[in-house]
Amino acid sequence: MTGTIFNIPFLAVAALVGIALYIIISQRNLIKLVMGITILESGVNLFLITLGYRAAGIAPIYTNAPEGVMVLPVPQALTLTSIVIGVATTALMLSMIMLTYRHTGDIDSEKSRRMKG
Amino acid sequence: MASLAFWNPIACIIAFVVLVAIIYLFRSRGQKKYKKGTAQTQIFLSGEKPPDAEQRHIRAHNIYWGFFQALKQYYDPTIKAHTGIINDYIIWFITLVAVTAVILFIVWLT
Amino acid sequence: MHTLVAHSAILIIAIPLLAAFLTPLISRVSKKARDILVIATLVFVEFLVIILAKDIYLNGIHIYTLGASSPSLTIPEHYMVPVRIILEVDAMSIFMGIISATVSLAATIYSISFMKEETGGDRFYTLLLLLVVGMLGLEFTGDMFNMFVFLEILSISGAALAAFRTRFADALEGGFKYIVISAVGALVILFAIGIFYSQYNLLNIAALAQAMQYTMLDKIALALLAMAFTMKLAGVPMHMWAPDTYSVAPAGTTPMIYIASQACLYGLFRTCFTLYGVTLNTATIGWIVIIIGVLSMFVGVTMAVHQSDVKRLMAYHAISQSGYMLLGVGVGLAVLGNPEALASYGREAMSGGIFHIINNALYKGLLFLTAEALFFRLGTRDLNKMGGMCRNMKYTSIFFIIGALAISGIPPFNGFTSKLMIYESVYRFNPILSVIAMLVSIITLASFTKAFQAAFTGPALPQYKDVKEVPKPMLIGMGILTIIIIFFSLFPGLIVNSIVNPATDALINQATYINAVMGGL
Amino acid sequence: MSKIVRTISNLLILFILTFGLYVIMHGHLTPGGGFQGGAVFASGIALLIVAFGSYNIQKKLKEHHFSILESSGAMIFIGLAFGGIATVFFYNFLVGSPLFGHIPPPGSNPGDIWTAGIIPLMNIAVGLKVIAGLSVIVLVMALASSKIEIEE
Repeated sequence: MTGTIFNIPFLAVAALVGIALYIIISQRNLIKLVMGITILESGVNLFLITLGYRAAGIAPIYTNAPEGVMVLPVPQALTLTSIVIGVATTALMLSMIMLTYRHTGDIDSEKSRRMKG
Repeated sequence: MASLAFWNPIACIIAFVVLVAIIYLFRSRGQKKYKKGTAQTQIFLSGEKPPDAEQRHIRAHNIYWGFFQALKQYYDPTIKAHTGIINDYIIWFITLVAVTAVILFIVWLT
Repeated sequence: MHTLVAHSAILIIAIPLLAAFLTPLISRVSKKARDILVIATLVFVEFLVIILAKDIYLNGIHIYTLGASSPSLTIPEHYMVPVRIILEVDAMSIFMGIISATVSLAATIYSISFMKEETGGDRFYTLLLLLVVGMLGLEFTGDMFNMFVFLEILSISGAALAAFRTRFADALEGGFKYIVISAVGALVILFAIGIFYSQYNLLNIAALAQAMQYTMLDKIALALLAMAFTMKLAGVPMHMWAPDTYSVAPAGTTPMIYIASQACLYGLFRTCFTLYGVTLNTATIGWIVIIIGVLSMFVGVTMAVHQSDVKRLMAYHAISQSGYMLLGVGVGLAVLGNPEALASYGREAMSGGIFHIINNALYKGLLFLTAEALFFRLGTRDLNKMGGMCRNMKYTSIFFIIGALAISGIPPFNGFTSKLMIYESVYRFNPILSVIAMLVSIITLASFTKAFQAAFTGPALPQYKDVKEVPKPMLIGMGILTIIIIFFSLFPGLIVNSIVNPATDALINQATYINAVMGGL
Repeated sequence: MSKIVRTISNLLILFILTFGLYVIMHGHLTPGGGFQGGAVFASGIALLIVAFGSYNIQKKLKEHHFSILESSGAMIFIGLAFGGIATVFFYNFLVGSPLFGHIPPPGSNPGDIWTAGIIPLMNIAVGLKVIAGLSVIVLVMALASSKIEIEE
């Protein structure tokens, strides 16, 4: 894990997470909020995938595999699970926003709010 | 456990039952002129006609009015902080994560 | 019977999961068969939890390795570390499991008559059973990533249940808030898991705890994990989603979503005590937990007095009561590195906090159910519009009184016992905290007096003349919880010695947890 | 949509669905598996919805069909996991049997479809569930955005 080239993905992770958090805390539009959460999820997934990388590694599949180091398979399994969960979460959030829009006619997190205090 | 050594709910219940028995004893020695369904059970308000049930019931937001008035300086900012906007919830979360990480870092330095 | 015990840890999770996907198919045949199936599943889960609990109190930690050739084969041949998914059930896990299974059973029985008047019943029961799976899985798993997966199952099904009555705009809002904070919290937890994996190449909690170096990255992971779990259990100042979500969740699901938050409390304790244990500076994180606990108690209860929506009032009380648990266990955490103080008052404070979890789950569940009974009959949650209900709903008002007295810590109810343990031991740690806890208890009583006065007493209002008592299944659901509360009130010593103290010891003795998986390497 | 789009999607849909099924079936040998293949398959259904309109698709593909498919996928998965309960839950009880029971040599190999025990079967179960789940999400969202009330 030496060499600066391998740190570039971590910078991308930091950028993605930073952008996502900024979107989540600043955007009042609920669709944009969901986009922020999806970007956050991508950042975390990229983080997990990058952890498993080994220098010059190949995909961890034995079928017709060439010789060489393989990258770690466990982070890829974790990422896949996380993606699957992310699909379910995003679908649920978007359908809730659709119904909220039907009720309130607005997808602004302040204007569509009914409860406070 | 030390705290449970002197705490016995059975004793408490026995004391309660004894207390109820004593109260009942006092109550049974009272006058027995009370009759149901007569004017004795009607509401008496200096001869005025009592207001409707709707008006008589003390509503929830009137209870403890003075308490909230006295603690106005506490309540106003607290209720204002409960904005109900989802973005603000996440701001609180991120702030607390940052504060906790900084505290742990400072403790580690010293 | 022996085989059943050996496999009970996974069966507790797998059987509700199977039933969750069986219900949509069964409900095509008969709605009644579906209801019976759901109840039978939860009764069976309760039975399995009890026999597993018995086994754990006799024989120690229960290990179950998925996919191995034997359940106890945690570390495969030619490996140094556990690679498979392991369920590790110790006294603390099973303690939470008992709570989850019992309250879910009562809440589901309660939900049956509610669902007769709603559409989409098969989806409701699927989500409800998935919520049970999420809670029990989160409590039983011995693997960090699995914990994340079960947390997500719990969050998604909980949010969908909270937003189940889609005809109300506020229900959608409550569900949406819950899923957003859950999604962000779960991703943060996943990030922390990634940090662990980058350093130790491990995911198993026991193996991680053994390898823990407490580096700078581990500190960041601790902050992420602790705060994400605190947000999920609604600790102040990250509590604001809780009243929104709890107040809109339909019928019996409010107690279940609340118990799901308590499962996240378990996640916090597991992280602090088992994963990090004495390697970290426990005084610091202990004080952070104590401060959040005290804030939760105070802000929760003062906001509760101010509410006029009966379920929001109770939701704020739920936050306030979580503060007691955080306070009690936080004191134990703060003195974990100091064996003398731990033996003198820390252990008792933790026992008080843990005992409070089960007491609170029972009476808070009961109170949520009575609030939902009011909503079921009156069609409003607004206390300003209620009045004189004890004339129409006799049993419900009795249940409400019992719950309100228990939560306010009035002797001889069970809430008093656990609060007494907390007051007394925390007083020796720091008197001011104990005084605040007592003050909060008084304000709790005050706010329940307000709720009772507004909803149940007063003259009979003309618009509610025809209101009847709630149907029988609802009364049975509330009755189960009431009977357990009375039992706990009468025999607190028995409960503390048989299930609470083992749970406390399981949290304190990190080495036992590690050795059960790592084989004392 | 225009006639061009409809004609092209009529041609493409066969390949997309076949590729989806291929990815599901070979999940234990090549990149892919139940979720990925199911997602490819569901994207084919999404293409149909885009090309022919959700109203026309909804006449043929009813929501409760998907619901049954989804539940049975999940049931098969858990049933397979229960199949190994004689040893341990999730135990791979098919290893050594003629059905998917071959044991591949360690290291690089040309790939044998009859390996991996219950894993290919679980891929198929997950594939069924994902096909049904994602398709129904896309369909319901398309219907909702075209303002057609679905029957509950």
